[in-house]
Amino acid sequence: MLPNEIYNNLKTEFGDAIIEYNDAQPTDPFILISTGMLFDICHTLRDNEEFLFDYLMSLSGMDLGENVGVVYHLYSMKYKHKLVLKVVAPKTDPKVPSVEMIWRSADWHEREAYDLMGVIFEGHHNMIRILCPYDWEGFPLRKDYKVPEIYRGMKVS
Amino acid sequence: MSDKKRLDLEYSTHDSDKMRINVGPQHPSTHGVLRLEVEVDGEIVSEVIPHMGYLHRSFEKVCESMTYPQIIPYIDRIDYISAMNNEWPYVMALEKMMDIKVPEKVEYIRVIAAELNRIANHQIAVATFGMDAGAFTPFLYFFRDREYILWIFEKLSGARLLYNYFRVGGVSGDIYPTFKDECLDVIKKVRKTNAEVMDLLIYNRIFIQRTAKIGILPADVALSYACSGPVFRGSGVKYDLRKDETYSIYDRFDFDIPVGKGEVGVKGDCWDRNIVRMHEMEQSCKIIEQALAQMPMEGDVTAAFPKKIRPPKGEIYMRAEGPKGDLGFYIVSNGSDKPERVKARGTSFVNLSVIPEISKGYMFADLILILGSIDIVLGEVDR
Amino acid sequence: MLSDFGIILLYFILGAVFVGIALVAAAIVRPSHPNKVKNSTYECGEIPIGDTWVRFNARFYVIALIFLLFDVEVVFLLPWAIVFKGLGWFAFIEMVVFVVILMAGLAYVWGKGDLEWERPKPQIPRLEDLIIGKKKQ
Amino acid sequence: MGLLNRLDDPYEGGGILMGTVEDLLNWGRSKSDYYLHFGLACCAIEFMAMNASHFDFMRFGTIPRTSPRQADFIMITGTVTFKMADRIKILYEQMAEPKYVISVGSCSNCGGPYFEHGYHVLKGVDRIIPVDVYIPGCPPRPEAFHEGMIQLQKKINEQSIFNKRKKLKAELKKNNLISK
Repeated sequence: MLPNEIYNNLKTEFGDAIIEYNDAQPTDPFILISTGMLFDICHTLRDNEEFLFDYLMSLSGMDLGENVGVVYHLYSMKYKHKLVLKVVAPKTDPKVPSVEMIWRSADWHEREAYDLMGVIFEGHHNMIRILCPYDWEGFPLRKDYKVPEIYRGMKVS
Repeated sequence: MSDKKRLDLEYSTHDSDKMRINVGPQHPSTHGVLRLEVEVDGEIVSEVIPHMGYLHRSFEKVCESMTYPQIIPYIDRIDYISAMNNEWPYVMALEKMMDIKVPEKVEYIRVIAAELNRIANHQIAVATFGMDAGAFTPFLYFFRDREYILWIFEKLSGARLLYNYFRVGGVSGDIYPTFKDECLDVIKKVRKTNAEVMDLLIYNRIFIQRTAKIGILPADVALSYACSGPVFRGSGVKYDLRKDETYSIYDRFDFDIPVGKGEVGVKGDCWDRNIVRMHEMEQSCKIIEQALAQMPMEGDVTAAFPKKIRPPKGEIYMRAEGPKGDLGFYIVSNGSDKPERVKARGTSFVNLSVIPEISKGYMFADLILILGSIDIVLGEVDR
Repeated sequence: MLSDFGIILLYFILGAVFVGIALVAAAIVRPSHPNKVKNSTYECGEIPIGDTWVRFNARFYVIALIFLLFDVEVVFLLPWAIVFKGLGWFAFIEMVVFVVILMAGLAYVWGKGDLEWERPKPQIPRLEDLIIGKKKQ
Repeated sequence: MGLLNRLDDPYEGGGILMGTVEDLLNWGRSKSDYYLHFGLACCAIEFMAMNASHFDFMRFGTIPRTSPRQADFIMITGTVTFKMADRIKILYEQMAEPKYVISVGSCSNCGGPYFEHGYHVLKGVDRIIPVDVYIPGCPPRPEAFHEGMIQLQKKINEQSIFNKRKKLKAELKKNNLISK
């Protein structure tokens, strides 16, 4: 099932929660959705008979200048088709609903996105850092991140 | 909050007859620097909390200030046991973005190199798994055979472990004249050792009693945790990117996908994951033989090198079947020669997230075996 | 001349002297730079948190008691075994009675189930309790 | 009996060895020191390949020990990150004297490929623990491990027990009266 057909189905079902569909050529076609209905959209994507996206390949945080994005790469075992979802949240309050109860693989990916990019996933049962030490300040992968001078007495750079 | 504060908070709440053991960063059987915080009731594991990040080498931050070809050595260091298989999805992604058609001979060299690297990786996986169960001889047998493969790679690319051999549009060096019969010779040796280890370790009564029926991972839980590779196929699911999403020239070879069938224990236990790796080695040998037979000998491997590597503005997600599972790269390019973002989806990072679920209720010694059967590499977990 | 017990005392003293020399010489010669971190318990590289005084499971205590019981029995058997040839039938029957009484004790403990060691009870993960269920169409 | 009358014949010495107590001690310590069994990153795989039968690191009399209490030297094989740095410091402190450190690979020598942009990588393990031997390479070949081990043995052989002798030896070496 091609991404634009999925887009039309979702558009009919969720209306304006689906913001836009972009398939400029070299990029994989992706669907931009708003953060409000993210949980329900993902729930239908997983359980609806035409989609059956039961395999969340990867979830990555993005730094888009003044706001923060999260990209979901979905894959369906049965129909062998793929989908890319994007969600954008302002950097002032980077809150995105967590989908760890839909695909368990999102659990650690969301913690990593929080750890490196600073995206806070509401509803996540254990929202702490996963890669950096627990008392590391700042979110390293942001473009405006300044590397600290000293960390626990050791010179960093 | 700091490590200590977090633990004190938890420590005060848990009932006190359970002991909290720390299988810490420095431990012979954590396959690297992984810390498992294990809550043990007597000798039965009741809860496992993995702590990672001890080898977080800021790969994604490094990639943002390196040009595209400079990133390839860093990609070798993600999963440093199977470097050839790491480079392949990255290079394929860039070739797809800049739609470069790679000559036939390069495709065959890439398949052979990747399959040889898959054998080397499975040799280490089964060797360390045997060592976790206490068998030291297979470790020595497998490492002796791995040396033969490393010598081939050394002649091919100049390095033993981290090759930097794949390039965008080809490979860095052509094959040396005696490449073909050296590969065939290695395959003969690998098959002989595999047969030996089959009855020395795999069908050994003690090993079966130690590894069967522990660490049972049902197929639907593995699917929800997005596991892949031998961990997923051990639970009986026939999912392999070389067949489901055939990239490069894998459709020209006939090989089958070994799947865990619960031969000695339950389907999806540690023994199944291990036997899948052993059979996969045999399949890789078959692929290499067919690839060597069909390989065109003439053709310049550096024919399709682009003048300058500047992929158009856009993003792409490409994945390939590595020995541990599907390793994917999400590359966002802004038209310049440096990527805006490269995210590596590490298979070990995803496969490891299953540990807290599948190690509840087993003896403490079995936990070490369950960790060994998942076959993780910490460079890929922490990136 | 020294009585038999004198020889045993001599052995005892010689043993103590040899062990003493070895330990004291080592203590004098070896380098020793104790510091706080070196004296802390080795915890795979982590900082040990919490005290080690943990309430152990009761079954270890029961096993220790049973072991002590049969260890003492063996201590009684040893001297008897050396001289029982000279003592004739009476000593033999007495010792058999002694062993039978202890066997009864073992049977009681076995019956009561104190020797049962814990079996692993694997909890295989089920998907239902990990993620939310199917969406109603 | 004239045990010593063949003293001038170099090969007929009658099996008598002369030497100072230090030589005996250093010979014992350098030929059989145990290392702490723990690997960080890619160098750990070369470390395993070197431990296996082909390169056989045990020819130097080394045995992998899992606890720092029984280890004589520690091999830092791989990238030292900040989260791992405190742990390595604790492990080094918990080792018994006399202890040595071999830093393997350019990651632990100076930060290696992660020197410029690795925010989480410690730029060289010698910032937290004193290092005796550096082995260059990324990852170094197993033969380089052997070379590093030989350097460590050479260093142990020159050690002396009492400070007076240390000063004397250093002085002789300064105006190179004895070999380096």
